[in-house]
Amino acid sequence: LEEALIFEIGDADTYGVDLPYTPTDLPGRMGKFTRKGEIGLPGLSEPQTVRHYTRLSRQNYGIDLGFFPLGSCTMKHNPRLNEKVARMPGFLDVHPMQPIDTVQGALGVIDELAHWLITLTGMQSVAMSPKAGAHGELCGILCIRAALEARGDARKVVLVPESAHGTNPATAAFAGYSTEDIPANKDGRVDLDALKARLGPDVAAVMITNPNTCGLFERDMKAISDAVHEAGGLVYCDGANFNAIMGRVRPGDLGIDAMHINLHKTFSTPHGGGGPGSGPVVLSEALAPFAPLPFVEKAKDGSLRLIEEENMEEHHASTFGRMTAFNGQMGMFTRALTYILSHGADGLRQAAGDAVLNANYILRQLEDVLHAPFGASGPCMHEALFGDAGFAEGFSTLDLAKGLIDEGFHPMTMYFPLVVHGAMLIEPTETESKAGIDQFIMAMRSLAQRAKDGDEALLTAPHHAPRARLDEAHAARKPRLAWSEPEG
Amino acid sequence: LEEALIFEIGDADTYGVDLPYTPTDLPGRMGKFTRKGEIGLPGLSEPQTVRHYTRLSRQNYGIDLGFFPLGSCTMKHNPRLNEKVARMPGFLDVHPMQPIDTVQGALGVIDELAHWLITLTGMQSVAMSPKAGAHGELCGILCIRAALEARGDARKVVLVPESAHGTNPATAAFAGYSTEDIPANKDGRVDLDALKARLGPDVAAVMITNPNTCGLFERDMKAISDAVHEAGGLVYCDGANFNAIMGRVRPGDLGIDAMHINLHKTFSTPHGGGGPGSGPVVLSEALAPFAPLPFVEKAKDGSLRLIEEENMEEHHASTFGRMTAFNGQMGMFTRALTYILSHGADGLRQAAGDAVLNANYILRQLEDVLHAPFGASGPCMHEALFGDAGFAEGFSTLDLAKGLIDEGFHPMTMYFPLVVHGAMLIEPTETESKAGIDQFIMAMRSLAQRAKDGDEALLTAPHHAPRARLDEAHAARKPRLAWSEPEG
Amino acid sequence: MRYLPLTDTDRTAMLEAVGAPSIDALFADVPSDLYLNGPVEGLPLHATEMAVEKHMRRLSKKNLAAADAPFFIGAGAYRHHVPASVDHLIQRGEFLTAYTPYQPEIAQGTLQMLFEFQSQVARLYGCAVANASMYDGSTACWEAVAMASRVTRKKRVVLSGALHPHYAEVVRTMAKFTEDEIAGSAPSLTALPDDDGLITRIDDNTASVVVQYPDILGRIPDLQKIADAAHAKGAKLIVVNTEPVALGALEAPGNLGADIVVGEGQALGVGLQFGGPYLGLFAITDPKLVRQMPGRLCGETVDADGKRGFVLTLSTREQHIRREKATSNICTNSGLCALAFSIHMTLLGAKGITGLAAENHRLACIAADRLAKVPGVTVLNENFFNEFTLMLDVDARQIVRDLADKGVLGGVGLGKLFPDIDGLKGGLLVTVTETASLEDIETLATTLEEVLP
Amino acid sequence: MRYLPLTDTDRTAMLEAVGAPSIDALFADVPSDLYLNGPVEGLPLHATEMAVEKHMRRLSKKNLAAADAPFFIGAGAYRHHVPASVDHLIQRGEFLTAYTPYQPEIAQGTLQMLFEFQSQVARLYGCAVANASMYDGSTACWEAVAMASRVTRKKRVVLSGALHPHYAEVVRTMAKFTEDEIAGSAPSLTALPDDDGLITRIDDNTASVVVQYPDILGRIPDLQKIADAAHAKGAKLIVVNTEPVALGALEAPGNLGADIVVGEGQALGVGLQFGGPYLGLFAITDPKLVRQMPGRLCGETVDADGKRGFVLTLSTREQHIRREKATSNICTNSGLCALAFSIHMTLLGAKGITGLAAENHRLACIAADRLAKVPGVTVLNENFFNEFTLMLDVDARQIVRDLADKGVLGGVGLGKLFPDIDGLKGGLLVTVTETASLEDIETLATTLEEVLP
Repeated sequence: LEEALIFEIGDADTYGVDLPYTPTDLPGRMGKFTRKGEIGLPGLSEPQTVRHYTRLSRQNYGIDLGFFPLGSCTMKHNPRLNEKVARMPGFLDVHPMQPIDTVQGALGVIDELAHWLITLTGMQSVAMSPKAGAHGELCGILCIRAALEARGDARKVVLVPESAHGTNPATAAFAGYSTEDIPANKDGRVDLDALKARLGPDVAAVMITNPNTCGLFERDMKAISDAVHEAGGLVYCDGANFNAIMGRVRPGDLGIDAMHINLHKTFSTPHGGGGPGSGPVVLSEALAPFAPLPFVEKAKDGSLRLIEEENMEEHHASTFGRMTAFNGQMGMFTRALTYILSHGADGLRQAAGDAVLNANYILRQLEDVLHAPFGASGPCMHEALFGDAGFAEGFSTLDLAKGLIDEGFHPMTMYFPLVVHGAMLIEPTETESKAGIDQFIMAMRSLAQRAKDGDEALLTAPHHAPRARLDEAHAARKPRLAWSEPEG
Repeated sequence: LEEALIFEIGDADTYGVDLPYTPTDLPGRMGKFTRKGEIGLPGLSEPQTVRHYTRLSRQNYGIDLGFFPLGSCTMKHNPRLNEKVARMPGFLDVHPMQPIDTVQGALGVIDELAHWLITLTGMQSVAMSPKAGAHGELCGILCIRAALEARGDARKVVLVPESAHGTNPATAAFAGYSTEDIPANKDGRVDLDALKARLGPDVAAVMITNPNTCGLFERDMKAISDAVHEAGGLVYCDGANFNAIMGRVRPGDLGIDAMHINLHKTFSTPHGGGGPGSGPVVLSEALAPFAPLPFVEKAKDGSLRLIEEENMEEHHASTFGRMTAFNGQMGMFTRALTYILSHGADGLRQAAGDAVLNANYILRQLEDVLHAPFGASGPCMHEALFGDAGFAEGFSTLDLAKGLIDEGFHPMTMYFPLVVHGAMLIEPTETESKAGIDQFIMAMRSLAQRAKDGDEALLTAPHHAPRARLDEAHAARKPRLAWSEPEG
Repeated sequence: MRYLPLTDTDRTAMLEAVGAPSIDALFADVPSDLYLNGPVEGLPLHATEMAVEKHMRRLSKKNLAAADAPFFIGAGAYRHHVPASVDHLIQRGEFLTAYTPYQPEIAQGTLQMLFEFQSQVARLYGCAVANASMYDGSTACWEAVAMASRVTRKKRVVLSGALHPHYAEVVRTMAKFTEDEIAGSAPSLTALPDDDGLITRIDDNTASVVVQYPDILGRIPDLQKIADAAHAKGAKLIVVNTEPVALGALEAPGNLGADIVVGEGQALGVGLQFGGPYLGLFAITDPKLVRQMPGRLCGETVDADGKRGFVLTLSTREQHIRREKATSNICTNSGLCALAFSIHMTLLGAKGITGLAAENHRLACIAADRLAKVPGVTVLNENFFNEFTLMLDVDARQIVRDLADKGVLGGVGLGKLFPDIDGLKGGLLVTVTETASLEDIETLATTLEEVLP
Repeated sequence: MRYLPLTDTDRTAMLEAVGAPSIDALFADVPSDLYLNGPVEGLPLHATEMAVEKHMRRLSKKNLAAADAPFFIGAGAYRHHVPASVDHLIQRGEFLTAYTPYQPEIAQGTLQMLFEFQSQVARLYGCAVANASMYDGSTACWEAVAMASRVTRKKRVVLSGALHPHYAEVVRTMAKFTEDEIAGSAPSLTALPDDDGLITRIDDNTASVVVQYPDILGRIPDLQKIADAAHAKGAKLIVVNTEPVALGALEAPGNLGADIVVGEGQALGVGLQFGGPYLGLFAITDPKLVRQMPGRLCGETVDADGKRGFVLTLSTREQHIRREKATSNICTNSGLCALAFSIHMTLLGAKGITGLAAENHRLACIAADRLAKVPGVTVLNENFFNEFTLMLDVDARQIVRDLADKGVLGGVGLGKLFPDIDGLKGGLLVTVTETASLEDIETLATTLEEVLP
């Protein structure tokens, strides 16, 4: 299972691309700036390249191999039609600056997807360009800041629940806000009274995740929104968990002003080992005018235009600026639209329902062997949350998670949300079959028992993975971040 | 690593294809013949399907994973450009019976590939329709029989060297010939004198493999051809080993009358776990008129025509018939042509040279530890042949081969050719890098030593494969060839 | 060269180890007057990937892809929508670049798939055992004929006149060499197949009767009746199916008395590909005859640790063991096509194949009714699945060309299939699958109206 | 629904186990007046794969694909031939459908690839450390500005006028919120970049100087000179590269005094995709500043058995640990694009990237010479790599549209990039990569001659 590095197997003479031209006399149009030394990049022939990456891939786990119960990450099946569509030459081989008449289909994809996102969420408009969820959050918060500034309102505080994703406070801080925690009640939900008590003229916004990171729907969401609005603030919703409620309730009806949508979670664009993401942000009427450039607009003749600095008109003047060089994650838009059209309004609604049913099934089948802190709070949404209470001395959530690898599953999300000790956040999504979930439940029951019994073998799991536990402290102590020739 | 059968995980209610129409009332245009009972086919949703086959694939070894030194099978790299080209809609989505004006590009591929095959082999024409190597052999032998019959010559014997592929005698027998062995000399080559002595008015043809299955070039090939021709017979060459000599010598110059070409060996179309193959047969002037339908011909106006029963003209009247419903393995033609154009005449020649160099390198690096029966016969061609002489009592070629699996390699061809005891036939092809071959040599040296030393662990190898040795006798004793519900 | 990993440095080092001065020297056994000292003349040199791709794209654009026209061609090769996941999965390197699974320890992926494939084909066909696939339907058909002659030790083969003429031609070609006697006939232009006429041709010397189901004119023969007649004479009934989707709606041949069922599997998973590679299906109802079957067979067994596993089995029938005594000279199956078929079938399941068949039949009925309204057009068939024959007053081949000139791929003229039989010239075989839209059907009808004289 | 494995039978059984009467009942926490009792209105229902594919194909055909026209557009996104093996490999399910590698024991594929990627980028850029990629070049550029301000504890940012205006706009937008002070300018229409003008704008308060290399007009600035000036004032030099292929021919920025090198990696492996997803590259020359870098980093370590392995490291910089104190709010890289870039770079190697750069430059020189002969056209640049500016007497935006009407994608009018600067309207930025043939260049020249007034 070992695979050497390209720097160890490749060399400067080998290559996997034929070129029509061999540089003998790089001519002088580059002035004095031509490269002098060796570039130091190893090459491989095509057969070696295919083998290297094929072998490497086999050291990875992916949804294609099995269950990926990663709470808050919505690891669902990535339909292969999406991949096929994204590779149609009319989508793959189009430049972002082509004349607008030659890209009406691309703008059509953006326009059609925007229509779906707006309609599903019950919002006014959507900013399509953000590159990922956190970028979308930033976009939303910048819209909020721009809107507040436009009315001359210099509020400085953003309220964030304790259970929020780390990106929430990071984003607020970046946008120049200080953040304060909102406490939770015993239920695992925002404490409405505490929130109301904190609201005031200094509060720019609250950032809420709904369904929240404990896997629960914020029952008081509408009341929260109303209270925030009444206090002159705006409501940001982290849309990471939209998969649980799509087609079941519209965030716009809950009073939300901005919410990013992770196309790579809810709408099945592949995670790809860490990206690319795509984070369009739906916006309420209050925020719509402040959305960043570029965006797609329908002209009177029915053709689609891309509004940029070049052709902005008066009604675009409130835009807060530009977040990225080009038009957003087009390749993800084609995939997400394909997914959406495949499911339709009925299929999306059913997917949300199945995802929630799967999570509740897991919650109820495991709560007798694992501590479920909010098990009594009623049905969960798309994820089931457990804690490590009852594990034997010295046994942790990490051990159980690594044990799961040996059972053929990807570990769940660990130690998040922070409000639960040794949290295990399990999100099955609608992708899993009942038989697959039953297998997972069996594995979890066995592991929970081993953690309670103090089975030592668990402490060194995984035993059947390409690697044993990796020494992360060693990596950080004296970071080795690029290959260099071994010494001596 | 276990993966259940689709019959165990699927059911009649699950499916992975949405249909616009649910059959409620299958109408009467099918008369009384509509299906009555359950069809008994299990379905899976798309996510389950992707997982099932992805997991299954991981129990396979392929060239993409490592060295595949399977002598006589020419397991070389399958370029990904070939796969891309084969999927262009103009090739993938074209019906074999479309009007001829709408398939000029498809006929162009056949015509262009035919030109290359004819030119590389120095022959007169090529029959493109055979579906695989053995089918091509059959085509060649049927051409020979048709040619002999056309001259009223009822010869009944085909001579085949002892070292021939099993398909050779099977093919000759099918075509109504009896076969006789040609002896080999100590060199591992055909005994020219013995052959000459056997020639006579009853000999229809000789079938020779060149380079032969001992990995040696038949030095006397031209003399053999001349002798056969003089005796009124024809010469069939098994082209399985053409990879060794392409661009280095033309079979037509060696007096050969018919030779099939395995596009899936020499020209890199993927083996796909056992096919599809593709076996065009190049033909000499003597045999060209007898080639089977259909074939591509250039009309006077430069357009291409497909000659079939419908539009045969007088000069096509000698055809021996039709071997397959349609136009041959078009999908393989596009891949092979892509491969050929990529290499060009220089690249093919270099590929043959590299393949031969690699084989000789292996031969010389192993002949001190493994018995090389023809090591003294001079350079080998594209494959190195060894025997099991010197292994400890009870240790066989099979054991060494299975041990190779544990070293990360596919086993070599075993027990073929039959003329060498415990034969191991190793064909590296041009695909392997020197570093890869050096690793293989190290593994082979270690295994040879273990087989000589009688290392018991070898007898139960492989130990690191998805399965231990499988019980083939058990499978044959009471064959279980289809799934059925477990009893009880 | 991008596919050749050896560098010149490597070559020099290896030549030194081998003790040869040059690569050319390794070819010393080739007579020097025949050895080529440079690239073969008259052929181009190596090319970049971009250049080759451009060249091949230019060729591909000279073809009219079926997706770019209203499309109604069948006659043995069928256009169905293939789910994107099928093509994704068959391109997994471990499937694509694997060899025949002779080393079962590292080939369980291919082997288990083949076992599943065999099981799927057996159920679809209503048979006990299916093999691991053959070249295509036409060669499978010949192999069935040969097997029936082996089993019955008789030599006379009765072919239905409505057997695909290319299949019949393959059988005739092969029979010339095996000296089987082929009793063929021309198809009769009747609304139902002439089953009785076929039955009268069966005699005591008959080894097999070959019937296509549905037949080349789209009609559905009464298999049970033919089977009974054949069996009464000691003959085997061979049923040929070229459209597996039909068996989602029609009774399985194995349930109607067929002894051997063969067919073309291309319709599921494989695509049109201008005729190949396709996928021969081969199954039998009597498991006792398995040792007489041609082609590879995959069977279940256990490994040394007792785990279930699969291997190629009964290979003593095959040529690499039996040499000239083999049941067939076939030594390749159509593995990758079998994989595509099997994945598509798994995605469909019982519900999907039934629904797909229903949708095909529904659209074909709509098309037949609509086309029957075109002046000068009669629908021949009383029964059909997704393919039927129109009778025109003119040579349908010219009509097909005229339709193509107007961008419609309208079917196959029977004159193309049966060039020797003048009476069939007016027949136009029209195929309607789920890929045809109602607009496509309307376009065919109106364009047909335009081009008919 | 083909993507949903639960059958109604499953749902019933699971609801029973959960103790809920229906799926709707699980949503009891949603206020009932807001809960939707059926599919969202005004949206279509689920569709077959075939129908969706047809719909999307129809949309795709409304675009003019670059392959179908002589193509000369660049300006921050470059069309290069991507080897087929790149796309094959990134579609391996284990890469495509993996999550961020937080479980390194089962993510060594992604992690080793990222380590290799980081190493490749560092070498291409002449830097010590590169991160595991960012969203795209423009956001990487802003992150570099923010990092320089963090490191220098200064707030003034000097932007070269010839920085891609979209990049400059992103920086300006972000700086509004961070209160960095942006000192921009308009580009000067000179044959060489106005390096001296830039240098005069650097003062002691300057945190960073941002220079594009080659610049938006295709010219090549003298980095070393600017670096020396910046360093003399305690400022960091940020070099932006939008065309990594250029670095196969040009000296690496890290070797010319750059402190931070950022860029767009799209040109290798990724394709045009109408603007995204792309791939931000980020590297630094001083490894001591690594803890101030944004984005994910992959580092080497060992596992419990002592085997080499890779992990994400130094994540204490990141938001999921540091929350509001993180170096950036970024929590996604562009993993799959990084993989594509890395595979393409591996296929190229030193020889390939050099040769590819040489071929681009050769064709660009030919094009510049040919276009200079078109009446009314002057070539602005004294130096360039594969992109240069033509000066016309009319608004180049209209010329671009006229060219497109004649099927030629001829470049980008500077008026589109710099709408506020009238003096730049006549500029036409033309990009020539290896995908342009000599015929394409000739077509551009003759069509340009036709459409020029």
